[in-house]
Amino acid sequence: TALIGDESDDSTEDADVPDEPIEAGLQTFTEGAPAVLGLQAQYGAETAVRRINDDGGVAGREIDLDVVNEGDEHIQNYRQFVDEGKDVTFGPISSGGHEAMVPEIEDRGVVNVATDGTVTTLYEESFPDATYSFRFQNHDVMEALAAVNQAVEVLGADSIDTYAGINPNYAFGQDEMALFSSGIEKLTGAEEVYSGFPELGADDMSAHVTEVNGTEPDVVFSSCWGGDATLLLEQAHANGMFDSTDLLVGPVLYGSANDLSADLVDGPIYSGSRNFYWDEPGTDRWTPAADLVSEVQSEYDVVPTAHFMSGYGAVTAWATAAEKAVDVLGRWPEQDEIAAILEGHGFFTPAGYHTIGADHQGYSNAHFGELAWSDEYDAAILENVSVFAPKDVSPPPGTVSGDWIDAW
Amino acid sequence: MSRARLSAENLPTSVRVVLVVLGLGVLLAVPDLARVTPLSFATIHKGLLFGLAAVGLNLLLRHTELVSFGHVAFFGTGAYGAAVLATYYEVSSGLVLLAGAVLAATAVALVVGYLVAGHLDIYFALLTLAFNQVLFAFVVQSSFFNSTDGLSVRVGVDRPSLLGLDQLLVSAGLDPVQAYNYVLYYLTVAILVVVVLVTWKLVNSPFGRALDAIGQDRTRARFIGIPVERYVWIAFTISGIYGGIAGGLFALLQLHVRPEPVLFAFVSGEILFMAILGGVGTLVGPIVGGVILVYLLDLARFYVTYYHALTGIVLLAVVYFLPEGILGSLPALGAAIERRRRDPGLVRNDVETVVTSVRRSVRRAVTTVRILVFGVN
Amino acid sequence: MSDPLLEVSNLTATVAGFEVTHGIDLEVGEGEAVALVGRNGAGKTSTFRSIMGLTPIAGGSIRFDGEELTDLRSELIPKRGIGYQPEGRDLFTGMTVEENFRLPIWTAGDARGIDDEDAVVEDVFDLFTELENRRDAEVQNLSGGQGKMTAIGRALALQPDLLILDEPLEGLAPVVVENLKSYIREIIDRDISVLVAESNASHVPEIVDRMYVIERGEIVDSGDPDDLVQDEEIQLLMQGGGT
Amino acid sequence: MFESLPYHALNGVYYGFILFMIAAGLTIVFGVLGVLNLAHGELYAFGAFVAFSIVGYLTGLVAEPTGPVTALIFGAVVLVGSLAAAAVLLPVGATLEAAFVRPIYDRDDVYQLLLTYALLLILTDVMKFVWGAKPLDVGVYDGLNAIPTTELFGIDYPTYNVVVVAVGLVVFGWLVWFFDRTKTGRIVRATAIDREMATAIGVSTDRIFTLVFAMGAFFAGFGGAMVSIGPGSAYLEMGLSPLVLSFVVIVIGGLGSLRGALVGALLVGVTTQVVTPYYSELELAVPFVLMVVVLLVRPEGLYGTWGEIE
Amino acid sequence: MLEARNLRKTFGELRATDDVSLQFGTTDGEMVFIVGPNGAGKTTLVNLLTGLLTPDQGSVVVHQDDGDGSTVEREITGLAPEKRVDAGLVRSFQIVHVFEEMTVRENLRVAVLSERGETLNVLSFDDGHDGVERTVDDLLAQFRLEDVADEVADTLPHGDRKLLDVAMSFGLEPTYLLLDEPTAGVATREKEYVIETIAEASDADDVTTVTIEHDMDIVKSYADRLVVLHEGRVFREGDPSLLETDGELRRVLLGVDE
Ligand SMILES: Nc1ncnc2c1ncn2[C@@H]1O[C@H](COP(=O)(O)OP(=O)(O)OP(=O)(O)O)[C@@H](O)[C@H]1O
Ligand SMILES: Nc1ncnc2c1ncn2[C@@H]1O[C@H](COP(=O)(O)OP(=O)(O)OP(=O)(O)O)[C@@H](O)[C@H]1O
Ligand SMILES: [Mg+2]
Ligand SMILES: [Mg+2]
Repeated sequence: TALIGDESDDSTEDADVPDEPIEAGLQTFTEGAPAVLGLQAQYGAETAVRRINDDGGVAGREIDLDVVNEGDEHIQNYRQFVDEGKDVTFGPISSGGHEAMVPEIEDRGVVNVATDGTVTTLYEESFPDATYSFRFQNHDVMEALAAVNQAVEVLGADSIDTYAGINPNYAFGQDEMALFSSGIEKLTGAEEVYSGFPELGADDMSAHVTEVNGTEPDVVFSSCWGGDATLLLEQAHANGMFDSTDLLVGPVLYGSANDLSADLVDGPIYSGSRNFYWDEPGTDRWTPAADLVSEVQSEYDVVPTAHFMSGYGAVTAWATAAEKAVDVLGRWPEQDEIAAILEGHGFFTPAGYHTIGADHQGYSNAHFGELAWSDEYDAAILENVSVFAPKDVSPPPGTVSGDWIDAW
Repeated sequence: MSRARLSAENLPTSVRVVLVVLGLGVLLAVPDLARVTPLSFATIHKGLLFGLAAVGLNLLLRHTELVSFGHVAFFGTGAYGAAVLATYYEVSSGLVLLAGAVLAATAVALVVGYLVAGHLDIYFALLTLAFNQVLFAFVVQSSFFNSTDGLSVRVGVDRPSLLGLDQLLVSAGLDPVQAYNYVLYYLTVAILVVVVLVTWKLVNSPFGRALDAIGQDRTRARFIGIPVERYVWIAFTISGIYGGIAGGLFALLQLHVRPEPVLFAFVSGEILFMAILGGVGTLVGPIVGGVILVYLLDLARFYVTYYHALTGIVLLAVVYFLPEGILGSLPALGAAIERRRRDPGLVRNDVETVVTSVRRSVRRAVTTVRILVFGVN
Repeated sequence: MSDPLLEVSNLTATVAGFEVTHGIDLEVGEGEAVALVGRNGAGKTSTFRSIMGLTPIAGGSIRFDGEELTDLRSELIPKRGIGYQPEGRDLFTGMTVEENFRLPIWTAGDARGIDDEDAVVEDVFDLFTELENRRDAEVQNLSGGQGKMTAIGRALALQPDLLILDEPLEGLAPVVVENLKSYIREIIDRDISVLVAESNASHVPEIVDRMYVIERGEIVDSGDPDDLVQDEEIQLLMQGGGT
Repeated sequence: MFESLPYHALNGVYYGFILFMIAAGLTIVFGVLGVLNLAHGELYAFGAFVAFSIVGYLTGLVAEPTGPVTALIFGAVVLVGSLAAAAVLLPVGATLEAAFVRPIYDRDDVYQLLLTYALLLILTDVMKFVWGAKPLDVGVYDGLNAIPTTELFGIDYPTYNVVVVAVGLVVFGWLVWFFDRTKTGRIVRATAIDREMATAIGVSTDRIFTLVFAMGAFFAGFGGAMVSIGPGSAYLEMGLSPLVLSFVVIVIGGLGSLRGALVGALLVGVTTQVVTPYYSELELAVPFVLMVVVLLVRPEGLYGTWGEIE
Repeated sequence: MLEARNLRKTFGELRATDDVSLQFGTTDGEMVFIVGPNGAGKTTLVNLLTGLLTPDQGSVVVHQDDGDGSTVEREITGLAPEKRVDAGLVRSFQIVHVFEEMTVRENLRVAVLSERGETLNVLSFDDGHDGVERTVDDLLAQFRLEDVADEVADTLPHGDRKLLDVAMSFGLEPTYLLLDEPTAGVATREKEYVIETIAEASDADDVTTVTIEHDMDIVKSYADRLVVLHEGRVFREGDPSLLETDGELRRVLLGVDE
């Protein structure tokens, strides 16, 4: 309610709810290279908590949020949160970390809403019957397929004959590239001419850029993020990659919006912004977004990115579900009761309407647009933003992504 | 490289017996201690496992005087050994998983050990590091090992069984998660005790002495007829086996194995530091070092913003004030405290010593910078 | 005799917490050659290292050329004019024989007033002709005796006023021993003083004017070497049967 | 498929020189002080962060390059800024040596490892405190590439890379000259070999060690500055992988050999860059495989002189 | 019998060992002394014989009793040092090599344990072998090291370290013992003691000893046979009396012109 800037509804006022604040824990990357994403998630979660508390809390209970660096210790962090008596936990960013955590979450039974942690097969195959573990972020197929659609939209299916990829060399990057490949081949019949995987956090990608230059693909796909995204753009420009290709599509390039510069975004570069782009619908028409942007600007001096919404949305998903549960039960719910409500739960954020599917992952609109520069915000912006509905870019819950794409 | 002589062994037997009993008592009481204090049971458990690996590493470090920067390779191999059995072969017996872990680690240690045994000093250190990283790179790239996402150590969603003991506790009314963790913990303690005893026997045997000889002067060792490479190989393998046991248990504790926490070379460094922190010249020091360093690395972030620095400062303090590591310095520390109890005036001297040494190091630094910047002496 | 060049009084040195010399008194006059003779472990090396500031001094004083050395930073001691050949070889490996000779000139040459570096180096090679064709060999590849010569040569290159030699004859072939003996006699004539340690008394009378006998960290006797070496009690001591 | 090979090789040379600059500092500190400085990577990161502040400030004073002349001025300013950033590391290194490292030279080297690891952790947080937790970018890469070198050489290649190679060559030349030709350099080497005997011929070892550590810090910082004015940015954990790669480089080359460090760096750089585009999955493993192979064939590295005997 | 056949070793331009053929142990318990100027190639020869260096050319051969009275040749040129120890070939070092952090007793113990093939034993304690301890005690007594038996080797004075090095070699019960300047730096009395001990052992156990020595007095009184090396070659071989009679030898070795 307060979270989207609506007027509040006070039906939980006389429910039987304890006084003490809700103890919540968030693990995210608070420092180093991945902090580009992690801090946004932290800002998002903090903003949501601030707004909830200003509005009187969840059924009258304020939220106390502890933030900890996720590092490589995801299970350990979750355990510690549970040992400390947290009522709910959020995070992490890392997909592998999230995958490792799920069974632990199921064992411990304290609800965790992952901010990010996208692994395609996670809820599709590995844990189709999860109870306590959720993910606010969309099904990760979304962003790769949004990139496919965007490429087709920009160049037209007929003019895409070849494509290439430069993706970070770990599970996420490999999955994204595989999804993009099957999608683009399905839609355009294009042929892959090069696919390179620089190390995550690489200090040089020129080898891959050089290869791209040599093969002159029509489209280049890159799921590089954070410092990798910046590095890719810098070296792409320096080595004249945009003379050799017509289009670069990258689902998470915009995650580095605040770390790019005017000359880096120059060129046929399109980026996704997952389920949230702050200026879509435009801040001039949609006040919740306008309020949010100005709040984030004054509080953190950045423009919010999709990962901001990951943090914001994860907290909101849980808080609105808890509030709904109090509504229904007339008392503070148990973990399994909140979990039950979160399944199929729908709620609003300034990004619009979201649902958590029966498969425990989020479904919402995907955004994609052309990278541009804004002196006003001193950050990258997206222009000509396309919005893809969940049903166009994600398989319905219960369907395995590969099968779904094959059926296109 | 000169290693200090075994200071802990200068303790009178009675004191040592008391310490051993005390240590065992604390170990056995950890689950209860963790319940009544804010100490984290899981973290201590993890610390003990890394400590166990560090005991193995210390076998090389203390006796053959070889610094390994790649010890986590065996820890990781052990962990992955268990995970592969669980994921692909649906093995649900904890003991079989552990056996698989040991087997896998032994195989890798045999190969790596054979190739590194002839090398010395930093060459040895970096070769072990290199093998470690090659292994890491291999696992990260391999879809069989599910690359960076890692493998689960469960069959479906079920935890491995621990000889049915966990079930016994569950039927006695304990929560299954807790039951599993308790049984696993006491299994760890039992294994730890056995490993420590075995190590003790090993290092006090003629073979242990031969390893010392190799560590102190390889050339001489060769010329009194010790087949140096072969013995280093054997010691290396034994130390790898310890790592494998620890890794296997870690897999059972964590129930999910990912490459970074169990195979990345920096973790090797951490295992090395655990051994040094606890006391290279002692048998169980590495275990103490393991618990403390793991605790700092995992949990300091929950309490302070500058948690790296906190860990760093603790380590600095050990370097300067406990020159033989935590356990290694206990005898000296004990004697010093005893002296101070008799003569409290000494404490003031201590304070003065610390103050002057700090002042001196500041002065040194300032002078140095002054010389550097202004070129005056 | 005027003031001695080196005056060690009541010197007590500690190594690793143990007192290894107890109240050593010894003097070396200008242009005098003095030996410190004693069994293995008697404390010869420790005394020398104390003089060079390498072994901590627990008590006593060391005066050189009228100046107290005990408070001096150890790197200043060679600059005052003491050249030291340690017991082990302690050469600068990875560098050539010639570089080993030049190094002390670079570090202390100014303080010693050396202006013709090359001449000094050639002087040293003239003494140890065996080294001439190993001039550019890296010192770790030298034979035992060649290494010893290089170590002595390095001490000489400093053009010291006092040359401290710790068992210089060990491992040298007889012909080199003879050369070195005559060289020592020669430099004494040039008013350079020499202090040598020997665990073997046999060569001592030929080299030095005076000798001290050291036993268990204490000076037990001193005097004319010819007399002392004949002295039965001293012989007994040297052979380990004494006190 | 292989038509880009020359470019990859060229990239490898550039990457090799980056590695060399980082490894050079590590190898001289290790060679002389006998301390394997695990905090070396943090000093490198420190250089990158300082470069962000100093170069960022300096380039704020000159106009963005528009023509060849302004580009050259811009380039000169950036280089001077990087040098200044590295120079900040001199007192930092000297202070670390004098305050922390000096008291433990006589200790077992494992304690030196522990100490430098502690310094690594502390330095990380110092940087977090001063510059924040997030990556920073100097943002002069584009401007540097505006310098018209590519026209001179007639190939389409980022100017920055050419600058790095040139600077790397200068650094290498200077180091070789310093250690092989100058008296001070040879005194430093002598001190490295036998600290006690160096004292006994009049060397102030304290001063030499401080100098060398400061030098090591300088080159680490310079490496960091060079990287961050390039496409890289400054972030907290940036020092870790260069640290490990520096180890690899100096071991492949052979300890204590600067030539070895250069050859090792170029070998690692070129191999990595040539292999990566074709076999991405080997990128991480290449340097280590290379090292294993080299050491199994030549246990002392390519130019190593370390013997076990005597 | 231990035999060097046409051994050659070059270091760059330098021929440190140049076509050296020698036999040691032609008689039982023979004491051979190798003398020569510094840098003549003495240590290099011993290194070649014991496997610290491999020759560029030539071979090292031991003649072993095969039980029924006849001898068999066994070439050991490429054999690892520790295997040569098994074959009875033991050495000491010109620059002392002992186990620095062990006590004198422990040093000797390791040597004796190794000699008895016990070093792979993990079931007993290292000091749990009576026979070994007795041998160690004997060695301590023999080399007059009892007083420092429990001192750590690296705190020993130089001379005692030298003695320890030699004592360890004896602990290995060698057939051929190669000693590189065992008496250098040892004080007068101990010097004689060391050489006396070597002589006794060589007599009693028929150990063939090959000793590098610069002290001609010792050589004269103990040598059964003399080998003079000069510039890498065998310059003279024969009776120690050569030292008195051979003018050219005296010039090269002692620097006396007659
Ligand atoms: N690191 C050490 N720790 C303890 N004691 C030591 C140490 N170094 C030397 N000592 C002792 O100091 C005493 C004197 O030794 P020093 O080396 O001065 O004798 P020395 O007369 O030079 O003998 P040598 O003729 O064998 O060279 C010896 O008893 C020795 O045991
Ligand atoms: N590893 C090496 N590299 C190069 N030259 C070497 C090497 N080892 C020895 N030499 C040279 O070979 C020659 C013979 O050396 P060796 O050590 O055998 O002499 P030595 O007869 O034992 O002399 P000394 O009596 O001085 O010990 C010397 O000139 C020496 O410099
Ligand atoms: Mg001595
Ligand atoms: Mg020799």
